[in-house]
Amino acid sequence: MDSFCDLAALAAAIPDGATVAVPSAPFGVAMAATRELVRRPARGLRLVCVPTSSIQADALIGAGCVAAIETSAVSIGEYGTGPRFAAAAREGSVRILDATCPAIHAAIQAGMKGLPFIPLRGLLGSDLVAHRPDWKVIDNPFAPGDPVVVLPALRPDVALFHAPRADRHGNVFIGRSRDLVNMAQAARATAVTVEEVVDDDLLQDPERAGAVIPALYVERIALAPRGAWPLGLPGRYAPDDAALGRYAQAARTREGFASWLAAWLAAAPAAERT
Amino acid sequence: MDSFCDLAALAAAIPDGATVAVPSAPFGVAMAATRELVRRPARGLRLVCVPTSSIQADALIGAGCVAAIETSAVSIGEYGTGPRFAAAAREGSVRILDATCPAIHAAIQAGMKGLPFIPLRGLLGSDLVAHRPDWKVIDNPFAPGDPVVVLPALRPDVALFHAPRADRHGNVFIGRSRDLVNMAQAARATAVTVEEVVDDDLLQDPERAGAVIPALYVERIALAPRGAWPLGLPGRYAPDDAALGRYAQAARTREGFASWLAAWLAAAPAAERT
Amino acid sequence: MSASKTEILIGAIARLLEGSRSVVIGNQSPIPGSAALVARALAGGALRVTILGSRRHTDFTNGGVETFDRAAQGRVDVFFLGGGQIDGAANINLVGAGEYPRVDVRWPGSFGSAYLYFVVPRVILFREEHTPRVFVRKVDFVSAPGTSPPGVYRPGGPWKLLTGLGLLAFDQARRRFALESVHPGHTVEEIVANTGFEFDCPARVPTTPEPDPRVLALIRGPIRDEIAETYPKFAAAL
Amino acid sequence: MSASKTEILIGAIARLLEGSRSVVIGNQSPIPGSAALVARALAGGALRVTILGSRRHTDFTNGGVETFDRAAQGRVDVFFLGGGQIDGAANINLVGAGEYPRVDVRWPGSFGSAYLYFVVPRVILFREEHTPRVFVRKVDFVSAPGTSPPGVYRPGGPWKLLTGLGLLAFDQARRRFALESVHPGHTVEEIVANTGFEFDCPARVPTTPEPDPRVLALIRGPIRDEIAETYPKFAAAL
Repeated sequence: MDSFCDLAALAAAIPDGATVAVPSAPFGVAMAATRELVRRPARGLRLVCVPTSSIQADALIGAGCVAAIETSAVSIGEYGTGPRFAAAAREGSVRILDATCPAIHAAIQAGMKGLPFIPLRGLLGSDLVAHRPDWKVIDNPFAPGDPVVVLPALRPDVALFHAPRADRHGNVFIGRSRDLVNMAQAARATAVTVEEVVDDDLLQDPERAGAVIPALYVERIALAPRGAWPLGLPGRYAPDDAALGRYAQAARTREGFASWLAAWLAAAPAAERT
Repeated sequence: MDSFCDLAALAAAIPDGATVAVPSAPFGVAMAATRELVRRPARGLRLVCVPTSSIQADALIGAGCVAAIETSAVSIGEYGTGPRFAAAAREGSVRILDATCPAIHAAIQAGMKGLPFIPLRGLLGSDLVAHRPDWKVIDNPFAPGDPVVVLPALRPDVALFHAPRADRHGNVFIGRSRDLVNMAQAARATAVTVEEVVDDDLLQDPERAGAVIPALYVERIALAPRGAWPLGLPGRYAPDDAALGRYAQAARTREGFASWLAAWLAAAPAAERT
Repeated sequence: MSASKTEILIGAIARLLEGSRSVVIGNQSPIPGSAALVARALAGGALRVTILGSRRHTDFTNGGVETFDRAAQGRVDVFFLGGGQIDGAANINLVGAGEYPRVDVRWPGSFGSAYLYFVVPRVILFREEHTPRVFVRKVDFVSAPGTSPPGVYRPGGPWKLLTGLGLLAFDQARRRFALESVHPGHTVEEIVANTGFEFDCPARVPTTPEPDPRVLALIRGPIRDEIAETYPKFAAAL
Repeated sequence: MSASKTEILIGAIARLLEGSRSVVIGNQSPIPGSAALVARALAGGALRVTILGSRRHTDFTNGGVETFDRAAQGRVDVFFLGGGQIDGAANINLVGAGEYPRVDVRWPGSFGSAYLYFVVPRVILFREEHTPRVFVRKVDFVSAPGTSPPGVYRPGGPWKLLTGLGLLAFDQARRRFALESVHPGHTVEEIVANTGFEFDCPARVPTTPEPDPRVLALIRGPIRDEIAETYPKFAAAL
């Protein structure tokens, strides 16, 4: 299948300025592919974190790849706020669209379903709404006097994530990480890195087919063993807390981040380290 | 677990007058449980077919169990319109809320997500809208002059379906039949019949857990081998076309249906026939 | 051996599918299903064919709702719809004949028509029975309208109408069908006589071409075997 | 051995969870997580505990979105929220201190707070650090408001506020906290001095009870082992 390529080609298929949807830390973050975006370097990306991000968004911001970010949080787990994200907020160097998790999920699902917009409970009275001119408050058409926030549908240019495996037809197994299904359907194109490529057809196994994204949605696949490192992949490997801690410490300063970045770009692929 | 019971008890947990969501023919119809509803006999049910039904809705209508039905179709596959459904339409004896498949899916997903309503493209100019006072047309809040149909969320009292297996904790494996996940979450309670009950914990297998409805959503489970007969269960058994043909033929008349019904109620459970 | 009536229909649909990237075939649709498999073979696999009800040719993994979501995303180029009644403005009725709701004849229901007719760019109306009771002046119930007023979001709609007698094209702007070809053995007069609505008719109407030998060989060979998985009785009769 | 500070907090939360049917514990929440496991043990398993980040205690199978869908369905009774700032009207700020968007100190973000604070019936605010910089007169940014005007759909909201110094209850109608108990070793005066907003204070404020021996035995035995799966460092320090 011609969707298979190497990591550099996968990153090259994500153009500068693209709106890129990425998943939360526990659900399969394509860190190896992110390194190739930084290496290029990509510029002007508009990240949509579904619904939060960790070192991925923080490192992309630090490396100057990001023009705008829509997210419900950027947090390096127990090490707190992403340092480069925090710096960008203070400096006003990146446009930050603060959101709340279910709003990003709902907007992605609206994109997936071709809905023009989607209503969501809650939110009213939050300053998030005041700072999101793209969100509106309307009267519930079924109950006048009942205000409801409506969100425009999100259709990112690219969904980028890491998954346990693909088959040679380009079908991708995602396990419990169902948000990835929504992202792949909502996005106009999907780029996936995988731990392994298997020979059997994932759609033909009734036990597993329900947890597969069909090849139709997947434009690019690259092999990347341990491709979520230093984050984890459910059922495969845990996050590398020590490496995340070192990142959080280094990234507190611009210089510390630069050193970390140089070492990251110079390092051999994660697979060869393990 | 106390959610396990026999078929009669499972049917007894679906009260007269309840709004009951049932899946389409290919996705796991609880026919053995439906027979117990008829045997009781249940009265005044408000069926929500997600998004169509076959012999299940037709037999329930013929047996006088149904007060209202929301559906996109009632069809005995290649044998055409459900005969008792067609008769009820002619006689006006059951309230029919004609819908279209994606509208029922969207309304169920709105119920699942706690949305007060959900907008849907299409529909405008269809007589379906004219005959559904519960559907409204509003102006897209993001694009004045762009009319959009909005549907109220559906939260059925009960979701009733048949699945390949449950574990002893009450988790239910549903394979590719993801609509069942939406139904179980949208409904206030869920009653499931299964082909088998297994000892291992379905949530602990990362290969399969993504296709499992957690026990939280499942109030009742009854064992019913070949419980979808004469319909099929994906990956397990095909529909019994001959039996469906006999039904479609018999149900053309009230008398023919009565004979079919008597034989159905008298028959041994499907498992013993095979 | 010359082409059968069914083979002519399969060949005609396969030609319509040329150049499309993805087609979804609904339930109870052996002729469109066979045609899609032919078109895929001719395109060297470049046409993605999804046949509902087939295990081998279904790549849906997100439930029945995925059909509609996928269409809304613009990932389905072609879909087939039918109707108990179809009128000259391409309105289709899958609900019943007579006055709704207590219709004289009730059909199964609108299925996904009221949505897919709006969002799939090329909807092919396919109904073999070409009689005045099907092709009526005005449908008794509009399951899905053939056209929409300006301002209504509608990237899709009716494109062709294939029947047992001929092939017609729908002109959205003029809200009218035009006859494109008549199947072998039939005449324009027969079509006019069996159609309850007016349509445009060029001075000279070509005959629907028979499938060429390569297509016939496909239908009678690999496609018959492939479609048998979903439609065994149909395949046996091919 | 008497209870540690952490054990007193776990015991206090476990008491609050008595009678609830389901609680979801967010990320980075070892104390609420331990308390939920204690409460479940005391309830003979009748409390459903979901700990995000745990494999053993997570029954979510529909992605991260299921947390919010489940809460919207009324299937989550209790949730814990915190905040970089919390004010006397129970508004919480998880975004940053200073003028938004170019705040002086940026925190991770609002996560699900702007939704869960509305739909979960009993939200427990939990913040160990009890200082005037956390408990402010008015938050700099409202991630989620403590109360809503009449007419706003809001089945849920703030219920209790537990800190390292004491336990307060929130009165929705009066939009005000009231002190319920002071943890052993602390005083009402200390709480007043460290709180930037006014709150009600009864004439006599009880001391937060220490966990009884059975609860202490649970914490130091099976719960420590269970929570270690998700929070190994925390469990080792218990």
